[in-house]
Amino acid sequence: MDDLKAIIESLLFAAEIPLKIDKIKTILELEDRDVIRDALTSLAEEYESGKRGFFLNEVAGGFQLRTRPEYGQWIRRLKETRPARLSRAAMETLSIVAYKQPILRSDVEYLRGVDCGGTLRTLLERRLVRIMGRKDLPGRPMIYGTTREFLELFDLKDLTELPSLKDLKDLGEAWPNDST
Amino acid sequence: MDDLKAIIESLLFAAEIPLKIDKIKTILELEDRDVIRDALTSLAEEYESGKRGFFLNEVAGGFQLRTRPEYGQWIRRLKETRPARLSRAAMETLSIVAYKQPILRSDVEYLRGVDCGGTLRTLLERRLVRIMGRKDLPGRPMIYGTTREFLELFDLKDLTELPSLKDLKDLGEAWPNDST
Amino acid sequence: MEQTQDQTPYQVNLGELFDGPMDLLVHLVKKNEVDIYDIPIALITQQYVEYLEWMKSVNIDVAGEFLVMAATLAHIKSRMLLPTPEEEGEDEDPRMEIIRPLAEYLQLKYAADDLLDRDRLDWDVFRRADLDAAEAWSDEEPGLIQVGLFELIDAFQDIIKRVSPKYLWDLTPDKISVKSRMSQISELIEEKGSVAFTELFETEATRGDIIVTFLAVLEMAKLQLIRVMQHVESGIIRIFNG
Repeated sequence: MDDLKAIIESLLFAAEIPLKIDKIKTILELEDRDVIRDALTSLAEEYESGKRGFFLNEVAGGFQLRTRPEYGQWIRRLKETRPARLSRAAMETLSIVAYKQPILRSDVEYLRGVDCGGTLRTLLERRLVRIMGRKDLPGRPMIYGTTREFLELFDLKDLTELPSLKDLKDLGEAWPNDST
Repeated sequence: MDDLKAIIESLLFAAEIPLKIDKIKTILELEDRDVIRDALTSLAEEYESGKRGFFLNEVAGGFQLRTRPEYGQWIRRLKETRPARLSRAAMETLSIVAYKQPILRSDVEYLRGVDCGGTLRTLLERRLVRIMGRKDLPGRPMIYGTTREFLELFDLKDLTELPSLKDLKDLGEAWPNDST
Repeated sequence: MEQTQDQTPYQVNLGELFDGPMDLLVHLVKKNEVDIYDIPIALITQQYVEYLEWMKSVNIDVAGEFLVMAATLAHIKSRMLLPTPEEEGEDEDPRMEIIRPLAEYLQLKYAADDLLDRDRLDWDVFRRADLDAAEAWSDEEPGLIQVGLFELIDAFQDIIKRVSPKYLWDLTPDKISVKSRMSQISELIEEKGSVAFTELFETEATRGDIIVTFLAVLEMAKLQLIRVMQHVESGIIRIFNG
């Protein structure tokens, strides 16, 4: 593969949105759009004849590498098993339960200032939070706490290993020279 | 390209984090790890001999497609967001945590001779360093270690791949970089 | 990653020029081209102090740790001047007090450089753009969760910042221990249905642990998370789910 083609391939690979020919032209400081178009055509043919895992798709006025549709089933499996992240809302709710347990939903909601039914349900389903019991109040509201899975997720021996707010405060502010 | 190789290529292409052989095995419901390893080796050789825009990198316990280092200059032009930088202080702290982990903040500070709370916080925020637990000492100080993201950032398969510490007596005139 | 070189004159402090006293020492050893294992301590001490003096004269804030190092250097220098009593002739070179940490610091500084020389992600090499990043944050995603302890405490701190300080009760170690014990007891009862009061103490080692367990049981009873029952005949106290 000649250098220009390889460089264009690397740009296609790293690009977040479909790459326009003009953009490639600017990045590589080329005069000629045709050279780029030829390289793209040649890449597309190569992917096709080589029957690779991905192909070159002309889309939304640009070019983008995409996995072959016939492999969609495998990719979906990959995405299903991908370690998910917790949303910010779930993270906040979880942290309140972790630090303030045993705690009532109404207290979680007081602290977060929003309804937490949905995030608590998510956390219950993921077995990070459990119902420890019911409080002797009108309506017998449920009391929430964390689970063994919670400890495992964060690799904690027990709740005493949770870092405290003081630990975090002791670290001070992030170093100003590091642009985050 | 045979189907298995192409499918593995498409998985590598779509994966967000380095893909472990076991993960590929599960997704494709294969019995045999060797078939996968052979396909990966063959892909790696193809990328190399074909001098493509990307290569197969063994990193952080898995495999990941990455653009060739010699094309970094072009990709940086494509990516308009500047990569977050680490200051010299943060790099020093990070290398101490990497080599001496599990390590306490006080030990990092002993080695650097300065307060490291801010740099540790920066590194925690960037997910390059993590809290591993607490030490059974007065005040129950937190124990720090590095993350998968650290391995990914510096192209390391695992911690044993960290460059070995140099014997200063062999160094002669070479000095580490500093601002002077 | 590249170093930040710009230092605005009115904001300078020594910590920005040197990342601490060790860094300044490395600079001096390097400038004088001396062997780190045979540091001319008088010369280096003199230059180190001169440096601090100069800093002060141009109104640069000299942090405490730089002064501590100056004192250490002065101390080593004075010990070098003292005649060694013959019976202690095999005493270690006083300079080792500074040479050992300096050598280790240097090694790790080199290591940091070695790391930066590698093919760095998002600088030398790039992975494919994470096109589904937004989707990855959804609540609906099943499966495992990838999250760190720092994120957890960080989230909690954000909440604490938002709510009134009167809600900020102190999480002292004892209080946390009780909470932790409560969680364990609760798991235990969930598993077994009920547990004998004495069972809770059998594995306890220290007096502190016993108190923590006792407080946990009291608190749980107060919150009606458990029911404490005593057998009329045997006198055995058992704890049940509330």
